[in-house]
Amino acid sequence: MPRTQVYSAVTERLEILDPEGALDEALAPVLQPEEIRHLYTDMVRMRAYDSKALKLQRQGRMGTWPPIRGQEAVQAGVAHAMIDGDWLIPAFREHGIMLLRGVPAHLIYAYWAGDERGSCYPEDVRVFPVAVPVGSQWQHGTGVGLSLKLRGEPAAAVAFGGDGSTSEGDFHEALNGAGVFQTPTVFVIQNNQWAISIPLHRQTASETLAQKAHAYGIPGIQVDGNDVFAVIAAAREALERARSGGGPTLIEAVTYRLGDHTTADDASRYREASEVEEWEGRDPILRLRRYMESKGLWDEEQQAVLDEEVAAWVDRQVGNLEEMPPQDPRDIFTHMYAELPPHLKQQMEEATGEVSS
Amino acid sequence: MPRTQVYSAVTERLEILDPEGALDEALAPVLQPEEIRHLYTDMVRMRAYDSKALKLQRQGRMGTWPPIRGQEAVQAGVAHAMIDGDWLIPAFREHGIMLLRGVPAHLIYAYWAGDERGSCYPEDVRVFPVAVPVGSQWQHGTGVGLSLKLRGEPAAAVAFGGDGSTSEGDFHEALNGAGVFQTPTVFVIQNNQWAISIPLHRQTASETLAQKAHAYGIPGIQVDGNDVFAVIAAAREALERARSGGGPTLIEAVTYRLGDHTTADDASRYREASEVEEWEGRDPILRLRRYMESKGLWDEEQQAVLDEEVAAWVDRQVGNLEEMPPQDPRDIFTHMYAELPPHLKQQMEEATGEVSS
Amino acid sequence: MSAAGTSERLTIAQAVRDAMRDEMSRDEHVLVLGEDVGIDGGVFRATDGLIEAFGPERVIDTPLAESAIIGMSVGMAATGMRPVAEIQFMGFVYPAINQLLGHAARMRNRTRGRLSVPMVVRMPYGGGIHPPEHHSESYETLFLNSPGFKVVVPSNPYDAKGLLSAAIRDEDPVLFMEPKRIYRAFREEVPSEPYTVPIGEARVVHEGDQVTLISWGAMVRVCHDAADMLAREDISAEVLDLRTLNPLDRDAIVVSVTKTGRAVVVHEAPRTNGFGGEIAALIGEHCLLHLEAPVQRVAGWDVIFPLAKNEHLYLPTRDRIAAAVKQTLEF
Amino acid sequence: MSAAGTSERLTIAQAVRDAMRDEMSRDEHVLVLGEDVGIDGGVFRATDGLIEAFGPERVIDTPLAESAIIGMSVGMAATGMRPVAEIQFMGFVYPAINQLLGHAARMRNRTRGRLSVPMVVRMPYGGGIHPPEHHSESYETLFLNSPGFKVVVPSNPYDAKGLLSAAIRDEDPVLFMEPKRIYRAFREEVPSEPYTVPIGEARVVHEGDQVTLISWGAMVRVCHDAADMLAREDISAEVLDLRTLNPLDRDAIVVSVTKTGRAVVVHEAPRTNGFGGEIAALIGEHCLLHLEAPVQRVAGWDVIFPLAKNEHLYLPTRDRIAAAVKQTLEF
Ligand SMILES: Cc1ncc(C[n+]2csc(CCOP(=O)(O)OP(=O)(O)O)c2C)c(N)n1
Ligand SMILES: Cc1ncc(C[n+]2csc(CCOP(=O)(O)OP(=O)(O)O)c2C)c(N)n1
Ligand SMILES: [Mg+2]
Ligand SMILES: [Mg+2]
Repeated sequence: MPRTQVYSAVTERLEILDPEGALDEALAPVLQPEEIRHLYTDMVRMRAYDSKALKLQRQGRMGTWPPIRGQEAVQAGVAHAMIDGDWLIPAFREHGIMLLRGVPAHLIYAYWAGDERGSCYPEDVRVFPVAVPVGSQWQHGTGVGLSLKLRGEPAAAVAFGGDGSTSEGDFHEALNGAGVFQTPTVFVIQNNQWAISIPLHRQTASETLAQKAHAYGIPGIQVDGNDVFAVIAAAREALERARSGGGPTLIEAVTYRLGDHTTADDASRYREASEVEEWEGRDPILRLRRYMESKGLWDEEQQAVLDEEVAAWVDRQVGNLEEMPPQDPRDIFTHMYAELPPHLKQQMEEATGEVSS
Repeated sequence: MPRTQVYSAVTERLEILDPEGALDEALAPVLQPEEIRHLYTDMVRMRAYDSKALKLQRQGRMGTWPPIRGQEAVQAGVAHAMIDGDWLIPAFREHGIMLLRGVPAHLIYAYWAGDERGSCYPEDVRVFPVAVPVGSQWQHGTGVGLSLKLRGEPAAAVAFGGDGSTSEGDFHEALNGAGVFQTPTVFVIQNNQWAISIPLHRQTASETLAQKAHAYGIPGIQVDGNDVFAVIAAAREALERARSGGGPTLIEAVTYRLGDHTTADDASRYREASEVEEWEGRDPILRLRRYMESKGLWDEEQQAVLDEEVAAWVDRQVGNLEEMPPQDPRDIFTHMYAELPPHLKQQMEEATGEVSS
Repeated sequence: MSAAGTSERLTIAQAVRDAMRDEMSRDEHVLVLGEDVGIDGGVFRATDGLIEAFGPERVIDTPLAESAIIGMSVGMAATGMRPVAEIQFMGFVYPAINQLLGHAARMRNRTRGRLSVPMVVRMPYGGGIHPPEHHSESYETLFLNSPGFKVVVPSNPYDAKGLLSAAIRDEDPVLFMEPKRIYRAFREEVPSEPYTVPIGEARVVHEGDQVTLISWGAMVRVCHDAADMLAREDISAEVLDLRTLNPLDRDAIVVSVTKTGRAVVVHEAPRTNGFGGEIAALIGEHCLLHLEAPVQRVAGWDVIFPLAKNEHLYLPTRDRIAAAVKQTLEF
Repeated sequence: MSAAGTSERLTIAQAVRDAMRDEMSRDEHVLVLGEDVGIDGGVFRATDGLIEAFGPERVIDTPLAESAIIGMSVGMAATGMRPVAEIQFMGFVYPAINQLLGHAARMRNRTRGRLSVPMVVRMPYGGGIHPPEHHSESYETLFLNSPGFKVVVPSNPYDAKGLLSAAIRDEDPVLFMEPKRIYRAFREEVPSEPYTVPIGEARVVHEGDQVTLISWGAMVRVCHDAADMLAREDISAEVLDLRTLNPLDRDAIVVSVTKTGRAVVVHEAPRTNGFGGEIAALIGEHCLLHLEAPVQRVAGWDVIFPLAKNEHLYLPTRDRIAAAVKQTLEF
């Protein structure tokens, strides 16, 4: 046959909980009321934690901070589907899921306040440090996946990145490698519509980001990223496939960055207030609360208790941050190599000699 | 709807002339007998030119040479669809199409013999020099396309690369950029099944290379790369679309590298003789000749005349190569910048002083 | 270089923007591209207003891909355009190195002059603004041991405008490093009309005769402060602003050090194999018999640029420079 | 480092292969990955036989993507594996620079020791084999002004095996540069059993007292030839093989130059801002009063490495080195 079809591509989108809080029972993941309340609590906690960082920044007690407001459902949902052995490889806007994977909250604050100790997580926490070079972390996701596979660990690597990061060559190489080596890696794109001032349609001409999976012969799916149930369903499916030898998956979670890119950015320079309002209406936290209330799983009173508990928790984290002892100036030298080489020892003495004088 | 299709598309393969020389009249591009004989002549010339280089290499008169044997139809077909204003951006296995786009034959020999003057093409030849870093040239294809578009020239950029080059991040960034800026660029993959010792299925898990176009929202098509008519049909369609503002296209031309990777390689280390034989049976030149003979467009006699003419032409090219005057040792300094900076002038005197002594 | 006619008090960031505006008006082939250079005006506002003035075809917001920004620029520059590409921070130049050093720097020589790449690559560099990781680096040496790029680093608004205009008119690729730390630190009178400052010429910004402080970019002011402080102790330091690192104004260095007999090189990049080593080597080659003391290097330590809280431990300071000067005097 | 027991006459390429074989047998976490390292045995046969011995799970042919080779290795090394990655030619390391210097070199410091990257990156470097463009470069300075990588360069089979084993056992990322020009140039007795040569120690390979020739890798033999030639003219040159460029054995350099009072540094990379500049600067800092003449640098010119026909114009030769030595003697 002269003109034949050699490939046919279909990409699906999953939605379970609509903005009004109505649930598609058929597709809903199995979750106990306790779990649902827990998910909701996690998301409320993330938001309070994020808002506090912005306050600290305005007070000069925090460095540049990339807010996660609006992206809580993606992070809570994926975390919910992860197990102990899984590794998380974040980009830089994953504070929420990092918290849920065991990174002490005050360390994340410390990191963004400009203290490297903030990336020294406890031994048992399987989380990579923040990766600032956009897209570079995708490759680590493939490598960690291959590492788990070679060692026969029934666990997966979960790598995160933004819509903009899909334009970097590293995204391509990472997913292509994951396809070739069939690594247990789940690639989660937080498509929050913007890369600083660049909207998605200036980032790529493809209709969806999920369809990029077709280039690598791996499954890809788009989910409503403000719908925590859809995120959990997609993440569970992908993670179970990964852990059982089924290879990698690309998940595009469609969400929105409600805040500025970072505290150094002014989003009003490049986007319409109306667009932001529209997305405020799709708030992932509000949506879950509506659902819980409709099911009698939540009420004003519980909310009040939670708000208080969370506020206190956040204050404790700030307390922990401020109780961190000052860094030893030698730290910038002593962690460069397993053993301090002679020339660094000499430079360290020069440097710290000055400091103490 | 909860689980919806957000993307669906297909990838097609085009075949017009089958290995036995039978033509699909319905799809065949309009070509006069003279044009067909011309295409055939070009392909025969390429092969003779390539074989001669291998001989020269064995005689120590040529450096490392990447043979094109088996890939003549892709190069003759795409060249046939190009017009004067179009730019060609080759990788390193495009001697055939470079010849057809006007690069003097002895210069290509000179380049691979280790003489930079071999990349100094005549002013009116719109061909980029060989790009050795695999995949890097794809980006130039997008840039040249954008340059043509911004200046309003009704021309296209045609970038070539191999199957292996599709694994490099630059391939991804180039096609993504071409999609975003809708550049008049045609990306031609010479899928010759191998990247040195790596077979295509170890290079990517995608069933075809053409389907990678889905990641960029641009058209992609697979053609039988040993079928010069299919190549012409696909290239014409893509080039006309490009020149008329329709944006970029990805063409996967499925062919085979009948020779070693280069004269420094021994393909028998990593692939079966049987596979090579199988592909010898799909020889693009033989195929076209069968068709021409069946249509009475070609016979033994014409072949004899052509073989003689081509052999003489190739010898003239070797003659031209050997008549090139020796390089001026200063050349390695004088072309670094538009003007020779003081420190280089000093180094040049040091270096050439030595040489002349 | 005339400073006649009207002038305005501009910051370095504004001077950079004006140079692009002037050159885009002068030559329709000049275009600006990079991440967020359009409606956002660049994260440091260095392209502020350009898209309004010249439109999205000449002020191009690109996808988030540094190799593409440079690779596309190579394709454009080799076919008649004059791209001025921005890499948002020098710390993000790595993904583009293959296109920068593997192609842009080589095209003219590779084709024996048939194709050339008249392109400028602007990048904010250096420390002092307390940002996250990868936002404070000085990677000039990437371009100094590997030939093909001219490397220019202004230290003040006047030079910023004149050198950038010269870079955009240059027929070869130019790396234009912008000292982000002093983008807005001060204003200077800058001529309103277009002018150029020649590439390849250093400048003595402070006369002295006991020691030569050799530096560039943001460190020039720190050297200036050190010289002022030393002056109060009757130590006379000359401050040489290299302005261009390639081609290097060797004569200016040799003349000054031959006069003073002592030199201290100051830069932000780590000490080992930094450009300070090259300068010290050159001084050794050309001034050995005039040297009263070993050339001192005050540079970053051989460590990763620290996050905000430890930045002060890393960057050369007035006091470190002064101490080095005294070492050369006490040698 | 014992050379007891049996030994074989091996080339550098074979010694490299044996080191990988030994370390893979010793530690199941060691794996080899790169382009064509499997069934093809590497384009220089440096991984010949490994896939047959250890299988495709530990000898991994990767897709054609250098950033992926290193990026995946970072992910693997940080989670318990010990990847030995091959970059087919050093000229193709550019696409991997972001992963090498942006991540591998930084992970330990970034996480204050929580994660580390015990990985070796092997790459054939240097000229002399008349290949196409990008196949002859020496890019060591990419890793010398930017900290985090140890940089090792053997000049003979014994060191090649011992240094590579040491590199694979090292807890930090190591760049292992292999002098492709002498991969098969000669054979040497190499102990059959595993051994290590310590990283960070230079070695005097030829004693002398009038001038010190400082070099590494393929240039060591050229220095040796120069020393032999000079000896016939009664000029006594000491040849120092650095073997490791970071951490640098400064003491060995200072001791030798303090003795001889003269130094010539020899490397293949371009002269400007090459590692020779750093060495000259160090000598100036530590031996100024012992220096009888300026340190000479015999290096590549500040040009793109020429194609085959002009390679001889670029590479340092015995005669260029001898001429430089005489300049230091006649100063
Ligand atoms: C390689 C690289 N280039 C540029 C930057 C500067 N930068 C930081 S975040 C960002 C946008 C990222 O967009 P996206 O991937 O969508 O993530 P988001 O910020 O939306 O979470 C840019 C350009 C960087 N950090 N790394
Ligand atoms: C960036 C880079 N990495 C590695 C190489 C070495 N190399 C040259 S050609 C080649 C294989 C290319 O395969 P493909 O793209 O399929 O082209 P083909 O040789 O089949 O025409 C490799 C690995 C290179 N030239 N550039
Ligand atoms: Mg985004
Ligand atoms: Mg191929």
